[in-house]
Amino acid sequence: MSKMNRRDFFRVVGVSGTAGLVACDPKSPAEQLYPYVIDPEEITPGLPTYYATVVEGCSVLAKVREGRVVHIESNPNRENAGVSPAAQASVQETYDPDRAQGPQVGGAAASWDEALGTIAAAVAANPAGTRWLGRYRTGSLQALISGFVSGLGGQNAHWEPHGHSVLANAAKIAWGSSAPPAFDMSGAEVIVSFGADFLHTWSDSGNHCAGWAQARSKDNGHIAHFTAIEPRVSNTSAKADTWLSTRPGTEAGVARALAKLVADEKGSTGAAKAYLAGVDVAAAASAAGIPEEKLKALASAIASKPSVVFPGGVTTYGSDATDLALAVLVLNQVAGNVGTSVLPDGNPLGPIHSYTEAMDAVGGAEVLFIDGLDPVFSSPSGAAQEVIAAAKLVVVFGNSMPEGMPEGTILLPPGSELETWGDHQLGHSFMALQQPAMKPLYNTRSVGDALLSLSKHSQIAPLLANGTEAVPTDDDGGSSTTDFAAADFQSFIKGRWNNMHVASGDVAPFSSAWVQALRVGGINLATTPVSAELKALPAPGAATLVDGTTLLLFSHQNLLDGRHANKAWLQEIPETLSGYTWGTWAEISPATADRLGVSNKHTLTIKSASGSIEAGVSVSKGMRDDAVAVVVGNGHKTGNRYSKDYGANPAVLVNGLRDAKSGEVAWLGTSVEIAKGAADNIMSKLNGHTDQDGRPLARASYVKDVEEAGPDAETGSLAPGLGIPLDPRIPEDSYDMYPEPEHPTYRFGMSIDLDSCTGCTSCQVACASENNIAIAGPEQHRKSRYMGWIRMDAFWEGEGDNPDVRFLPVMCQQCSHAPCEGVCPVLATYHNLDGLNAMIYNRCVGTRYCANNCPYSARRFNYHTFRWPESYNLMLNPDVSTREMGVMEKCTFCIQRIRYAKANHRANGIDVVPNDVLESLPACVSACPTGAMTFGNLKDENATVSKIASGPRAYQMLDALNTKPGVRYLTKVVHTKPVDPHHGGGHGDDHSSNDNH
Amino acid sequence: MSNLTYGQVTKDIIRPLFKPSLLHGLALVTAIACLSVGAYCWKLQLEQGLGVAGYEPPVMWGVYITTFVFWVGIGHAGTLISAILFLFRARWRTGVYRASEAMTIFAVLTAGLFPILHAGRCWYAYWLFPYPNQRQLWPNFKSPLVWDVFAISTYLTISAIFFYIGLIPDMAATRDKVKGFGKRVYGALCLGWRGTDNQWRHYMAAYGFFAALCTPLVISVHSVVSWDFAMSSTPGWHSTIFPPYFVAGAIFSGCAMVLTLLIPMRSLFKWEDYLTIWHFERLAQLCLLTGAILTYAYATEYFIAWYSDNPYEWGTFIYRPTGDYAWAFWLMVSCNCIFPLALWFKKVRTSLKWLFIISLIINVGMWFERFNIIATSLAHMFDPGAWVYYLPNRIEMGILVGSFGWFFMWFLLFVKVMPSVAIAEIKEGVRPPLKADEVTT
Amino acid sequence: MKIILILIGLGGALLGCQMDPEPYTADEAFPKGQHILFPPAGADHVTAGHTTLGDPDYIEEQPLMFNHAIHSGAVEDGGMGMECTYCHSTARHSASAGIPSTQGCWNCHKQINPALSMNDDRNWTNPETGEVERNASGKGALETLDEYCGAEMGTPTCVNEDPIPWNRVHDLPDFSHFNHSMHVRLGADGEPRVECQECHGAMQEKMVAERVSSLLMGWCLECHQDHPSVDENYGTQSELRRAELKDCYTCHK
Amino acid sequence: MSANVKGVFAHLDCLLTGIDRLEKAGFKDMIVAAPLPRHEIEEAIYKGEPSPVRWWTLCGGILGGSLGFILSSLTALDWPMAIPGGKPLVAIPPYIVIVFECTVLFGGIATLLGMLYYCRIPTKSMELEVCDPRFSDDHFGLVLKDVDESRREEAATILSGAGAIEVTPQPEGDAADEPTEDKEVADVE
Repeated sequence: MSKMNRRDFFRVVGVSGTAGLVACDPKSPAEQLYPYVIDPEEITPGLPTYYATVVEGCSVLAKVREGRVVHIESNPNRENAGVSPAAQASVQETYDPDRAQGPQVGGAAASWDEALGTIAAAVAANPAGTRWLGRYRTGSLQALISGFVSGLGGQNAHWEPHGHSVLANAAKIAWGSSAPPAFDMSGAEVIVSFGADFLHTWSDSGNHCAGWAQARSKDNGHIAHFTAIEPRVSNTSAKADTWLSTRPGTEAGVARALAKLVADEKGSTGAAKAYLAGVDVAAAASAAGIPEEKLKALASAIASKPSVVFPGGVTTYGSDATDLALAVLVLNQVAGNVGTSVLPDGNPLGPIHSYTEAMDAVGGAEVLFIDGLDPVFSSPSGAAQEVIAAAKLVVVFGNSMPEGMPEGTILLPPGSELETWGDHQLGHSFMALQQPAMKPLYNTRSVGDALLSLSKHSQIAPLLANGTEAVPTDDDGGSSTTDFAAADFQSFIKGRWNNMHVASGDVAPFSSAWVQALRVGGINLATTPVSAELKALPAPGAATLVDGTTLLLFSHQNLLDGRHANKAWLQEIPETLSGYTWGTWAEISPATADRLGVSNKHTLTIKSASGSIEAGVSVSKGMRDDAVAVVVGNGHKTGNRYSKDYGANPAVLVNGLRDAKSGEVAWLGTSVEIAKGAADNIMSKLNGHTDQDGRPLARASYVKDVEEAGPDAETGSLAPGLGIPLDPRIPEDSYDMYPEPEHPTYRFGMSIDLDSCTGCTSCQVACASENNIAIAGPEQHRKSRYMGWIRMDAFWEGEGDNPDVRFLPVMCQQCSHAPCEGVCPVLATYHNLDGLNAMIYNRCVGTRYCANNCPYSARRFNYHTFRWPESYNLMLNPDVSTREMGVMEKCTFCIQRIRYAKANHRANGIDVVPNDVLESLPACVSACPTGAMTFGNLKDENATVSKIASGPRAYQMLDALNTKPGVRYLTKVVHTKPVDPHHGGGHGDDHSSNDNH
Repeated sequence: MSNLTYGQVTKDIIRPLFKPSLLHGLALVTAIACLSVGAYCWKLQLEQGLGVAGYEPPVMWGVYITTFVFWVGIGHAGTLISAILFLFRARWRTGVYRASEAMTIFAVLTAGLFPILHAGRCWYAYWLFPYPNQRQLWPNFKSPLVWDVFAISTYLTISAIFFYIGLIPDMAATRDKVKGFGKRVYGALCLGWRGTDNQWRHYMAAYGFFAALCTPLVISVHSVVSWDFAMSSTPGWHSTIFPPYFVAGAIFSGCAMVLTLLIPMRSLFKWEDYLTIWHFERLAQLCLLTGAILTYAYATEYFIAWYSDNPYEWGTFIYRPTGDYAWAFWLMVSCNCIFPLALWFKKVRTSLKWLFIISLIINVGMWFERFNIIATSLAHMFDPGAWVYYLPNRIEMGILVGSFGWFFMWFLLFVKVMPSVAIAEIKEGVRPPLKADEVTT
Repeated sequence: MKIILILIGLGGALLGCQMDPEPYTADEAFPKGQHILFPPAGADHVTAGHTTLGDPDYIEEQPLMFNHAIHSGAVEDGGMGMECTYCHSTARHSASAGIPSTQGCWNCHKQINPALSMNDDRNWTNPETGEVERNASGKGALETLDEYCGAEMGTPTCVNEDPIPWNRVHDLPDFSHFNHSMHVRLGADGEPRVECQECHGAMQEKMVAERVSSLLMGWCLECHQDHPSVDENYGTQSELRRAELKDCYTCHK
Repeated sequence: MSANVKGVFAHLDCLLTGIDRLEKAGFKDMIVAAPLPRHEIEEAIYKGEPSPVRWWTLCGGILGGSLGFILSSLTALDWPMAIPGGKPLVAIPPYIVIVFECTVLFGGIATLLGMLYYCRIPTKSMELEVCDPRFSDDHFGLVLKDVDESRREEAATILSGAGAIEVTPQPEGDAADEPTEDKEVADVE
């Protein structure tokens, strides 16, 4: 007993039910303290340091504690703040426990010299046989790759499975511009999309989100109307005010018809006129199954208002993908959007090739370099296999081996973006600089460094023409150079930036510009607009329509085309619409479900000419009866412990169909047979019931009321649901048995705008990263044990062509009269002076009464002691304790950040933290790409949050319970008059054409 | 009973003690086997966390709390019969009250395990008791769970004392009947009771006061337990009808359990003279009454839910009979409201076979009542985005079985070592020996 | 007959033990801590918050016999009167006080009578015993330093890569948060609000670090309830400040 | 020199007669042992004067109740910033439960102590002179304590006269067996 630890002793007597009185106090081996040998001057133990960099095409700040990146913050120097889930999960790319820790030759570990030697020998044998199959690259790396491959006389191809090759091709045909146009919807009043998932997975979604928030904000004087024309309601079209469900494959026709109608109203000339001549609107409408008058109404709206039309995406790109993109460009042209909301631009982005082009290019390779792609996984029925097998030597730049690589493949791990140098062109006008935020964990080299050292190899160096660019002597020693003699990729980049600097005619010394770029994360590029004259357009090809069930594919909200499947967070966070995690599911319409006799508990067998898969069922109101939609992203056969063997890969279903004009894979146009699967669905929906049964949780306001509302309007659908609805006959003070607790300094609160919330899950990932939230895994999810502190509800309020899906992020509402507090027997949770609903983990006994009593079901319980595998534990936030089994946990409004801010300001003699600091303090708020969330001190009426929270759209969830929550929601704005705004709304009189303006 | 004499009574009641019987032995062994199953499940749960049980958030309470309430309910009949009926001078109580009190003690003992079983970190369960500590932390006396701790521990203490002083004279009688070591043991246990006039006088006074103290306690304990639910905001729980509704239910299930225990005991120990049909019929009538109250309470709940026009409340009450848990709901209704109606017939009331069957049915029904209240409300709370369908898994079921093993183990041991019918009180019911009688005859 | 019964009982018990638990994934992807009911002494189990709490005058054998008295002791007592924050330099502006790097020691010690070679006479001799204070491996303080530094006398920078593995004496549980800067930053009177010695004891009179306070929650609370510096620095606000200081969130994370 | 006189009765009415006659004859300090509580006996001896145990119960209850309230309020005030669910520090309604439970608990325990105290149990050595297995079974015992030499004969005679089936010490010669005047005895009904 005397050797027994006091806690254990108490635990034992605790179990036996009698409080112990003895406390014996053993010595157990103490922790060790390891100081630095030589302390780095920029690191202060206990304080974070931030580095501006770019990860996953998102300009961010990397938060570093004691030399470890622990969190990805939004970059305040960019106007569109916010971080994509993928960018935040790059931390997990860095600490991936299974990533390659050094070069591998044929699966066996090797040194860089050996690996590069082998490659050099093979390349030298036949330089012209060098082929490069890589993902889309921009900036210095792109220059280096092309320099290297062309220098050897080889060929390089860049393919993105769900990329923008089709649009790029269309832009070239239409305008001869070298890059696809950018879309800016901030000024638009009418937004139309032909299947582009532009808020989530399509192109520059970060900017689109910001634009969406603007287009939907009343400050713009109007609230844009969004029409989605596609066969399936995607995460983006879930925000649509009108969903015109098209027969799969007929979208191009509809686009042309719309263009025709608009042209008829506004008139058209030249190529457009020629292109639209002989478009039969009625035929197109009937083929698509859309009432013609709806098209007409939409067309007149487009013609009469500033608008933007998005082309298609994976879901709608069939054998006539380019025709759809072309038609959309023409539509934008005739609507007069080109130059205002659709911006063709001259800044050369990196090259992008279609699948066919890429395969042709790399055919007959001697040495095939594969960069950042998983070609066999992503190509239809793994067709890329043959091309790769043909190569004599395959070299892969990747942190783990892709699928279906031949024997003897060489793996060169580039490490993560947080460890390496690089630069990326974001959109048209920003060149982001990627700087290492931490020392590489393993023996890895970035693609650039690897290429440079390869080019310096004795057998390669002679083959390469040197000095592709002349380098001006810059003022920091002229160390930088862009030719292959560059010491490393960093100086290579520096050289190019030096050139850009000189080219830009900036007189400031380059060093200061460089430092500035490092601080803010990059530089803005001068944009050179190109002429938006339509060239003569080819006649549209025929669409491939499918009788029976059409297969629709869509990229996973977070895993995209599958490249992020190895990041546990992105697998763990429920996909917003389906609520599924860790697997592949197929969406079918309720009617189809009834026909097949399946529900979400079952699986579906999907069979095509080329293969068959099993996927869990997700019954969705946003599906057509003649189609089944399968999510792409899972079903990896290789990869790490989080990506391997989850779900199925639907690419095996897609046959050889290609887009006639671009040669891109026609993801649409496969005919499949579906049947009830043998197994049960092992995934369980983590967003519960998708109909709020008329409960006023996610509320809506009618657009007219919002637009006409004064500051304190309470008309129509605008009901400030703040506090319990008062009854004039009852004295106001008699609603509460007890007075509201007083908050001397702060009453922290948050506002969440349900209209601009796109359900992108950024907040959830940020929360997981900041608060050390356990990765429970599929086993636990099967019992609905999702540990995330923010639950994203998705309620389908609408019917038919008005989906009206309401995304409702629910976290702890920090009530002033919190039901959870009173029932805790040990005061582990209580109301503190700052209005926070405090939760003290290590006081918790685990009676779970608080969770039962929380009307918002916002509390999470640790059913096990969840831990992190080795090297994942490095990403834990040292300011937040990890929870053990039997402890309740919940959102704390990031108390550690609040505490840190308070301490900092007190140290400088400021007793109350100013609003601008508080505004985006919590992780979720600072990560939100649409700025839907605001944080602050509700006691201060000048705080932004107070202003918003008292606005006409503000309401408290379940206000009738009088829990006095600190979180205020802003109603979603709907273009269909809600029947009873105070009870859900959105139902009722079906969408009529005059709602379009 | 008039044909009985004092001596006969003592002999009959002490007879079964220490006589090993096959049936009893088998029962005991089975009980211990069940207990070991539960113990093993609990070990797993302690090691790996509550996750081994089938909880599906937000269903944070499941089988454990269900069973806790079930056993607390069982624990009610005993004290009701021994205390309240004592005050009402209901004579039929004397035969049955000792056994039902024993049942109470062991039921509460079992119930007491479950809050510990159910706590996420039961090794800190002692934090719920107020004791001075260096952290300067105390329990939150505003929490119904702390009320529970006080109510249950008080109830256990008081009814244990009540039970014990009831036993004193009988243990004295046993002392004077047995030989050797047993004599010493019972001598110690009965605290040297002699049954002198002075002792009887204070004894009877104290006994009366205990009955008076226990009466409100019985009512309060299950009211407090019901407040665990009624005090929360959860739809389906947040209702003022809960205390009377729970108390009625408790007595209902308690009486059923008394029947379940006494009917076999009667035949096993040949106590036809002491546990007569007349006793059982009274118990059956009590079941009938409380069952009717319970049915009424169910109906009232629905009326209030409908009348309140509260979408969440009504949503839950619609969900119970129609949703995922319809099977549990209808099982509950048929077991608690329909089958017990058979007790209206004297034939059934006076047939031990039927009484036994119905008592079992009621026990099942009452367990499902609690399950129904807990699971359905939590699985169907305010926010549809968090709705789930929870079903208990093997670990929880194993522990449920274990709890029955635990209860029956104690009870079976008790009936073998203690007089399970109150000797002294039975004698009170017997015509005392009178010279006068003999003279006249 | 009894034996049969016992056998049945054992059978039942075994039957019970055959029940396998719900799937308990101890897998590599989603590891979970197992809770050891009766842990062997010093075993790391899931509730290991901390174990040496509640033990004042807790002392650890240190790898290097660093002498606090010499460095920070008063000059008249033969010390050098150095500020604590000279070496624990981040205490003023960070949560952690910081342990000086090997280089930090070396910056001074490379210059201390370089004439002497690396042997005992550079080590501090305890005047009372007349003995050189030695660590477990019988090395004197500076000998050990030289070892960990690995540099020649007079050379500016350390070359040895491994740090000095100090044993932690003041260690709070992982669920609590202590911010040095909030405590030692200067108050209205220009003095630190809380002197280092109030918690760490008269370290300037000690050889190796020794714990003089229990570091238990109750001990923290004593000051948070009635430490004079609160009144001194917050005046009218002091009541509010005290309340804030008693908020669990002040220390618990 | 004095000693006890003990009578064993098989019949309740005889016992009552015995008590009656002895009292008439001015004997004090008698102990009656019975296997069950009979009101007749208590009446005969104590003339319906109530037991003092009730005072213990009362005091215990009051003590417990006040302790309950003091405990719950003081502990709440001890940490004034923890406000669960917006309730004030000392909220009366919730504390009523605690007060009630403590009242019952302490009341009960006090009653137990009171009873043990007055019954002089637990004990090993109490009134061994009434120690007789029959008294817990089906006989009644009546013991006169410390009757002095002179009157012992008389007591014994009264006892056997009242119908004791066994008297120690035996009276010389058998006393005329007068019929017992029939005491009214409450029957079971």
